[in-house]
Amino acid sequence: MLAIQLEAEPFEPLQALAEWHQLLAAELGMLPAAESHFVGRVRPSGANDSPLTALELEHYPGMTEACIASLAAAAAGQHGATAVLVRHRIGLVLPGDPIVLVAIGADRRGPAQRCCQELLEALKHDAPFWKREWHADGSSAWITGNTAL
Amino acid sequence: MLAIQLEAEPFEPLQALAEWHQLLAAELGMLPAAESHFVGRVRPSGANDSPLTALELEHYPGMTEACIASLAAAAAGQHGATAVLVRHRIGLVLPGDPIVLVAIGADRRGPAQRCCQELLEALKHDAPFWKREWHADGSSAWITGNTAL
Amino acid sequence: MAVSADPPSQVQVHLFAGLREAMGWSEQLVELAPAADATPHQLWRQLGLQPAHPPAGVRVAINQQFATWDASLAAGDELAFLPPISGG
Amino acid sequence: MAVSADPPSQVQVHLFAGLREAMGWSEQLVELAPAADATPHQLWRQLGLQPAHPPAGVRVAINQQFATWDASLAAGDELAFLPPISGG
Repeated sequence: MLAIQLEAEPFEPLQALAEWHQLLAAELGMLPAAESHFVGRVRPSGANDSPLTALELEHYPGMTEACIASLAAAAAGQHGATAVLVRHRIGLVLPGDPIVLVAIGADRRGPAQRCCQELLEALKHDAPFWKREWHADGSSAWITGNTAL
Repeated sequence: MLAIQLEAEPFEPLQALAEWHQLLAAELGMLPAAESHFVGRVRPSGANDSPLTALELEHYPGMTEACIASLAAAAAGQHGATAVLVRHRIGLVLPGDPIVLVAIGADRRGPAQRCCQELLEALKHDAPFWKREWHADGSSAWITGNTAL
Repeated sequence: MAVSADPPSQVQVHLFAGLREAMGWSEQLVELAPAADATPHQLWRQLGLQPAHPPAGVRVAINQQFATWDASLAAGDELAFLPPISGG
Repeated sequence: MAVSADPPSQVQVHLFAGLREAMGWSEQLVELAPAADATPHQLWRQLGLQPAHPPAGVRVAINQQFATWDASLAAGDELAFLPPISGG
């Protein structure tokens, strides 16, 4: 069961998880024995420690969604996970605001955790998103790599 | 920042996370850039695939709480995590009900995920909890090991 | 002539992020040179994208699927040049 | 005599889970044999806990801290025998 959504506006991860739980309970009759979640938020400062006013997330409409769906299906299949939730911001995201939520439901803790971790890395490296840091002086810079693990 | 609680009654993990977020926002001024959560729930069937009516969790009052606090502090220190939340059920827990919630806040995804994973394993192996499976015919059996990873 | 009635062999090209900004455009309909064996690499040069040799981190998508630099392009394809990805 | 006025050397012993049920008690005040070098191992035997040689998975806590089977017990200590743990 894959639930994937790009969010053009701020979203609340716990609210998203609550909706996902309702969906899971309706589809599976019961929540999975093991759930692993990850929430990523915008840091207050950028690549060179300068304060950020916002992070901008550009994507490739159509391809990004399809790519996330295929990465999610592959990760779920590989680890035997029952359910995958991905919510990912696009557009201007403020410091402290959530960028990404990944949640995995599985029957055991190992697969849930490994699937969550691997899908997050896959999203970072193989889903077409681009980040731009905006600074207080109006300048901006595209990020050409991921933050350190 | 450690927040640890044994729960004698059913608890809602998302509600617990929401309270933790309020605490974090008040103490740190901002939520951490990376958060990793794990939720474990009672499976509908037990060790030999027979349906469970409940799982009973016994603990060692005083030692269990102190032990969790020390495991949490050690894991946070080792991974440089900012915040740790542990909620763990005691008493009779029904199938589908949450047993354990672990949440870690950190500045990077790697430490958050590794800390969450390791603390969960530490709780399973080194915090004094004992599980007993109750069956429909009124019989019960103490579990003498952990479920497979 | 019959040949001139053929639909033109066009490819829709998309640029993103830093590449889009550096070049000053985000999409273009590009005519494939007749009888040329069009590839993303060849189109990168034809469009004068910079630097002349595509940097290692830049990837290519054809019809919204990752593809190789020497894949064959067909009329109607959607081609995208993707600067280094940083999601999540 | 002065010696008889000394407080008795007692240790509070706790059992849990399967061990508690097998033995039929959960806590006991145990008198340490005078001049004996009391250890958890020695108390396990003194209390007739079964099996006579403690199984590998059983752990020991003194004053709510994990301890070894040959640690020294002092008067007033709280000793617990912990069957195999299964938390989380």
